[in-house]
Amino acid sequence: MAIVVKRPKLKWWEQLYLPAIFKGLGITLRHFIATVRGKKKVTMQYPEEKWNDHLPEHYRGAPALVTDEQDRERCVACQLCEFICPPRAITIKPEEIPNDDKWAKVEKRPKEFDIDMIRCIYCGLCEEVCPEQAIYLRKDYSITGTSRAEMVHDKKRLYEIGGKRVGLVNKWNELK
Amino acid sequence: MEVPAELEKEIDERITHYPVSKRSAVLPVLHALQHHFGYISEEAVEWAARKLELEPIKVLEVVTFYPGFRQSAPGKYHIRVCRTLSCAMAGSAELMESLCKAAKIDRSGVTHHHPIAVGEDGRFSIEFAECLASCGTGPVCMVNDDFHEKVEDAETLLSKYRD
Amino acid sequence: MAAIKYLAGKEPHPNEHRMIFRNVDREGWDPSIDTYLGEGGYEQLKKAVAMEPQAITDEVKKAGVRGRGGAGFPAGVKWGFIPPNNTKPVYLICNADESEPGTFKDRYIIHQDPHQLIEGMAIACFAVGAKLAYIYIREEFPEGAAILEKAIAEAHEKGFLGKGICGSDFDLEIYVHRGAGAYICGEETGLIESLEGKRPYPRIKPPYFPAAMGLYLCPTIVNNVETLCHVKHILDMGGEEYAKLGTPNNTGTRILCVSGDVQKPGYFEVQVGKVTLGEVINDMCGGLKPGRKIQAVIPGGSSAKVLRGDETFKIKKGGEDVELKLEDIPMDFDTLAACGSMAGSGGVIVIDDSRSISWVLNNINAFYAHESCGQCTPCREGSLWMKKITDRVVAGKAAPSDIDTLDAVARNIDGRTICAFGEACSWPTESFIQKFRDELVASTNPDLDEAIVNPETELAAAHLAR
Amino acid sequence: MDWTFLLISTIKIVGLVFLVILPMVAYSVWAERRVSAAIQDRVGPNRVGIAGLLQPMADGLKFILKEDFTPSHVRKTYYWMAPALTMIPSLLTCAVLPFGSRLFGEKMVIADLDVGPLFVFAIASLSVYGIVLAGWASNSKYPFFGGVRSTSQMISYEISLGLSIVPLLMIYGTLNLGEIVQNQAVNGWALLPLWGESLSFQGFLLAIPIFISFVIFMTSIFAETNRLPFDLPECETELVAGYHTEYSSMKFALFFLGEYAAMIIGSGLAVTLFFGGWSLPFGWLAPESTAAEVPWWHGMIHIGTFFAKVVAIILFFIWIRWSLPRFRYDQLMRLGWVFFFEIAVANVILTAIILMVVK
Amino acid sequence: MSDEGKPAVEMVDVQIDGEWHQFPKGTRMIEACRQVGKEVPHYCYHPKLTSPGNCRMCLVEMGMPPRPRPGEDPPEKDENGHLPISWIPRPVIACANTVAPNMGIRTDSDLTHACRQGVMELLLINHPLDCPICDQAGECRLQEFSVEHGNGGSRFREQKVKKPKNVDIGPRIRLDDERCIMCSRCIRFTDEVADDPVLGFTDRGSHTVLTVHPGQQLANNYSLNTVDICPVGALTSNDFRFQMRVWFLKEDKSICTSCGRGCNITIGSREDEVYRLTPRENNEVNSAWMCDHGRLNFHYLNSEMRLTDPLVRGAEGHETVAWGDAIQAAADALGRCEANEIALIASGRLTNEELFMARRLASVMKTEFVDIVPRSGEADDYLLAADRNPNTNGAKLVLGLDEPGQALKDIREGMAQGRIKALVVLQENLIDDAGFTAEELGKLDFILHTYPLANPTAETADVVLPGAAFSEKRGSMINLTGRLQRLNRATDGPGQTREVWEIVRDLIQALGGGNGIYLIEDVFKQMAGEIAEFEGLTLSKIGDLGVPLLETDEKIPLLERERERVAKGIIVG
Repeated sequence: MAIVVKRPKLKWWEQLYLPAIFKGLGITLRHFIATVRGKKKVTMQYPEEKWNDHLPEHYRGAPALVTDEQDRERCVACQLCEFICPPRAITIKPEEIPNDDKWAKVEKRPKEFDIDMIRCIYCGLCEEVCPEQAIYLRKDYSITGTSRAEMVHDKKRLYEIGGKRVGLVNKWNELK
Repeated sequence: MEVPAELEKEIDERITHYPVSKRSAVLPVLHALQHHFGYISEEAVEWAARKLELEPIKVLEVVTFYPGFRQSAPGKYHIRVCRTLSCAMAGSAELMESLCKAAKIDRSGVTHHHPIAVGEDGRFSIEFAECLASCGTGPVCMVNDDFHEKVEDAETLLSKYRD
Repeated sequence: MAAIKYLAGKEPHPNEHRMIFRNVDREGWDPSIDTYLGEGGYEQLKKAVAMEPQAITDEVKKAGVRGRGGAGFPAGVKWGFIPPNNTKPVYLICNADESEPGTFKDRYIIHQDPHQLIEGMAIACFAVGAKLAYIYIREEFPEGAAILEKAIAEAHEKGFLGKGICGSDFDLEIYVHRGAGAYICGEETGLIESLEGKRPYPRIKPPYFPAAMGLYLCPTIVNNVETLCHVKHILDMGGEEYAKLGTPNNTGTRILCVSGDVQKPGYFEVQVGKVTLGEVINDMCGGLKPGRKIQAVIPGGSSAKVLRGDETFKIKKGGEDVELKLEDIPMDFDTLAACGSMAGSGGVIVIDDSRSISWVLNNINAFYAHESCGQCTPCREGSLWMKKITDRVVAGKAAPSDIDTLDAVARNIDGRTICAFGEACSWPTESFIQKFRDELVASTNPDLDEAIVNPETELAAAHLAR
Repeated sequence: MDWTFLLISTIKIVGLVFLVILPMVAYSVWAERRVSAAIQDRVGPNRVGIAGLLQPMADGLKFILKEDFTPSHVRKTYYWMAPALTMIPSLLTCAVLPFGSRLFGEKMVIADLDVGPLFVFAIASLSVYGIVLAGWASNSKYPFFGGVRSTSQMISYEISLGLSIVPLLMIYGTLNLGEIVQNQAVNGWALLPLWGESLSFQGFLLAIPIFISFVIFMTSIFAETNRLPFDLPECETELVAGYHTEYSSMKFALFFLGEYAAMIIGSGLAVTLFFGGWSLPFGWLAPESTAAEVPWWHGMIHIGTFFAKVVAIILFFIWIRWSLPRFRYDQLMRLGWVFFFEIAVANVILTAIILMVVK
Repeated sequence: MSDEGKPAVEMVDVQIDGEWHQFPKGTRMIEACRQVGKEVPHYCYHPKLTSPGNCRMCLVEMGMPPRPRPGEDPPEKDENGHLPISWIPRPVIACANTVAPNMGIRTDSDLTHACRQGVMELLLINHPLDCPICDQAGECRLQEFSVEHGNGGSRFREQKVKKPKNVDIGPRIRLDDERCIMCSRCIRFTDEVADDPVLGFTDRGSHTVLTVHPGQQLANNYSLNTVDICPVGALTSNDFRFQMRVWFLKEDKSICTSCGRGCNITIGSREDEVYRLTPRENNEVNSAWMCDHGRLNFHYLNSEMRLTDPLVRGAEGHETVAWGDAIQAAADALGRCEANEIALIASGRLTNEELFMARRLASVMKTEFVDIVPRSGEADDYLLAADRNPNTNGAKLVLGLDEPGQALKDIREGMAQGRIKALVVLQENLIDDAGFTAEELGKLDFILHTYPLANPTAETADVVLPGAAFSEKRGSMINLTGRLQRLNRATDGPGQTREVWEIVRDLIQALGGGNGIYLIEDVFKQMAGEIAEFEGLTLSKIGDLGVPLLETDEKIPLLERERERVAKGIIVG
């Protein structure tokens, strides 16, 4: 819905904009002086200083797959993250868990799970949409590589980054 | 599974009660088979299906629906204890307990799919049944086809079947 | 009629009016045809085959006898539903699948007076034009089935069944069909499906009204054992005379089966509406156990809505407002309906104040969860859900909010199922909650309201811990 | 042939352009980045050399080493020509700027023309060709827009720019920038009339039109050099990078240099016209006339003074850039044509009146 | 369907959500509501099957005109001639009840919504809610109606009923009983349509379980239809299982080309890969079903054996060349042949348009040797036809063949005698499908072969061109009943694959000059000009369901039986 914003009626001196300009210049000057005098310091000297210890709880770094505490894949290849991913960075190829597998009960798992980190925009929608809590944005933020192929994280790499995530997963419940 | 000629004759006679549709004879045929074999085995289902010219699944559908049909062998004497309200008020749970104790039957493995508990010696088996329609004389139970009202003492009851 | 002697200790109560049960517990009586013939048996059949079938139906209509199976639908009207231009064969089925908890009258008729039933059936068959009739008897009556088969054979022998009955051109075969322990077979379309050899899934109505599309999609009349027995007596007395028994619109006699917490449970044949609930309990059954009070009464089989012992009922009777106490309720169809319950199948279950209401409700719910056929969604899922909730109530693991859930589930079933089983299983819950909410809530734990009690989570956690 | 003149001129050109202006360009980029960072509470380039002082070298190296890429769809000749056409006029204009009084008897100006300001405007406006050409030759839409915008912007502000300094010329009565500076050195700066002849009623009165001139002049210089808030030819949010969208490596660097050079020259002109050029305030160390001898250390001080003032103005440029938002295009045109043009004309008349009436 | 010639059907007035409409007597309430745009949610109801009314999802509020008591005045009609409606307090199912005069239906009342919400809650309590795993997710009615009618939360605190999962009930089908909502659609399908009653319910109540009889399998040729009609994920196709989520699939309407029936299908594809074929309802062709044979006959589309580039035989075997060069090579070789030295073997798998271009080519090449390869198999009594070519009728009509396969003998004879020196084979593998031998073909001077896959015939060919398969082309075909139906392109062929009409057009162009054909529409236009049967038609006029074109006496057994059931009122149809 469109909202009509009423423009304020300006006084004649305001219409010259000069007071506003000087005010603005004053603000920037104050910041300049403060910074030059070393009063403010926000920037971190990156490779020497790192944020790692200061990363906020819900920092959105590289998305990765997690296993539960028994090293079982949480992901069931539902492909919802693939669907929701705005830059289409995720590609999943599902497969059936063979009947003789220890975890055959769940029936489905990802055969291939690729996240193209060149495409990834770290939006976190995959984490939000995941019904099995299998994909999380970890705190890794310096994802580098020397080729495009290297920047595509495959399932193995994703589990390496992801590690474990403890918590009950109902789908493994044998009684269910 | 061998169906004796006599039994088959009886079954054939039963089937004639349903001149319109042979399929109607499913219950009588199954009753006859259960009466003879003690329970309805998979072969019995198939035999009945062949007899009535039905798909076996149609017979299985019926067998599994009715609690009156058993798919596993019961004891020589199968006891059914009524557990519905009037009998329960008259003490059918206690009766079941004492019967189990007297007949040495362990009911701990009973589930919805396996309601029947068979005693170690195979002489007695027991299950809870829904209303046996003698609510005024509870607790009641049936041993095979015999009906017993106001059952007070489990041992007295069982003694009749101990030979 | 000469005075009938009954077995010692089984004499009828003076308030009784024995008609159907005339020969039950009678001294020197056995179920053989000779005994029966000795008391004027099959006379009415002989009379009937000489009449116009329509005339018999009219008599039954005049008598106003209402179905004794539970719904209380006038039997004559039911017979009249057979399409007038019908060309298909007509079937009659005697519903002897007496499975309503609290009801046990059929057992005595079948065991002790089978020929009364057979005669009634034969008359009814003649009236509706059926040449084939089945007695659908429940599996739990093996002895009854044998007695009936024997009786049928005897009647055959004497020419009361088979070809050209009593010299007329009326042919009739009656067969006994044993069920296999399913309550749902008491529902007429479920019974028909069962008789057709299928799973007894009740049919949808419309289009499968039995009187038009019943057994093998032919017109079929399904009547209760007791109802069919009445036919004989109606013919004997004449419809108008019969209608004088009982109260208007609630004619005849009916058999009340009383069980539960009374001194002398049993069966009593009384004129409909002539006896009050109080008389039945206190008088005929010898009252409650010492020191007990009536907590609740289920007046018409377990599916009838429960009545609270200390309840009063405001109903309209003959255009006047009357207030009735529980003990003052006459045992007829209309008054019980007005009191929010039903006469049902006549099974009166008395519950005294020593009983836990949640336990009673759980027992009933367990019955219905076990007996639900599983065809249609509300009853299939709801009946078991209700049972599981009451399981927890009994175990003290329920929260007060679970009582509301229970009520909501019952209301989700009520009126939304294919057959009347939906009401049968939801009414007890609804009425118990309506009338005994405080008692039910008392056995819950308010602390559990906030906690999500999900056994799956618990079980899963336990599984993981392994 | 006067070989001495040639030699001295060459030394002056090389010295000024290659040893002063170009490094200044490079360091104004560095200053831009550092100052903007400071204003925005950041650090800015601080890695290359102490305090990032070698950053311009690194940038330059990068520009030189990058692949000199020419897109296939451009008009090649003009595409190649455009950066040079932007760069050259900017550097040419510094020929008439007096960047000092005298050093070893030599006037510290490359070409002591008597039409200094006219020369500056004439040459400076040529740089628009570079931009227009770049926009057109790139053969793609954003550069094209940038080019077109640049043209109209130049034309609009050239007029007010020219008119804005007319009052000064009227007051000083000369078009020789050296003399204008000499005048200011002795008689008070245009914007600081606190000594010499300007300490008169007329002098104070004239400060009014001069201040108006200064505002118009500075604003127009912003517009002419495509600096924010008038950087519409290359405004990133609308046109990606405007006329130099398709440029990379050294060709891009030439645009960059040209732009900053233009800014430095503009600052130099502003200093010369309004802040007394190389002179110190209150007539300190001021020579008596343009012809007077100046000791060599006076000359050095004057050169230093000039560049100090230029640096101050450049900092002001930068300060403005990181304080004000960009104008909308119609606002820009309105400001140029409806306000500055009229005000500048009125200012000329006002000056004339003051000069005539208050004697 | 046209109702002409049938006796006028009695129409009844029905009020649906406050508005009066007219429907033919006997219309089911659910269908009446659907016709006026009031979709009534349902699970068990399927127009092609009987209605057991067991899901209770389609409960609506119904009303009839009040029945006056004896002595009471009959109710008065309003100005539009409608009686007032007295609403029945008990909801009724809309699927099995038919409309009656002056009936009222409320699909949007509080009671209706309460019923739907209640049924949804009850259906979900024992449902495993494993949508992330379940293949049905995305086209699951339970999901859809849960969003529309569910209450968003669960009050269920008990343990769910445990049932068998991942049950192998047939070679192509997997069953998950926990997901089953007992709608019995599959049972009814196998009983009523497929005549293979192997499915059934065992146990009862909440524990009811869908199963096949031990030792039996759901293996008939129509078994996968049960997967289509299963409203939830209880039955899933082994073939499609876990291959792709349905929401990624692009759906294109087309027809099945595995036999002459021409069943209408929907092709589900993603990124040029076909994942499944599903039947599309057409009551003149395939009702709502298709056979497993046709349904699964698409995997070759994604095969590694696909030809991707034009190949010309060079010194060291086949070499990849550009399209223009391949066409030119073929044109050069064919141009050297005299009249009747070339034989053209087209295919019954070609569209009419492609056949038409083949006909053009034959006349440009001046050859009388034109035929297709007949292909037959065993017909079943349902949909699968004996003629396994999808467009035999088209070939007969367009190429003017009387008896397909007749000329093949002449061609072989001509080849043996050396009269025929060159062969143009369009989309047929002669060695495997027509009994030609490699030696026979090797004797020829030149063979031009188009085919989607590498095959033995291609080994012998001089120019091998990748021709598009059925999902990769547009065009029309005529099925056995003479119905003209349309194929639509769902995927792009791999590599440089082209449609055969394009290839032939280029070839004709290289042989004899321009022909003014740029689009498939142009081909159809010219065909409509030359062949009388197509007159007045265009590709778009064919529509999604096709148009009857030829008179044949072919009957479709499954449809015949279905019409019988419709006439009896057993099913809606």
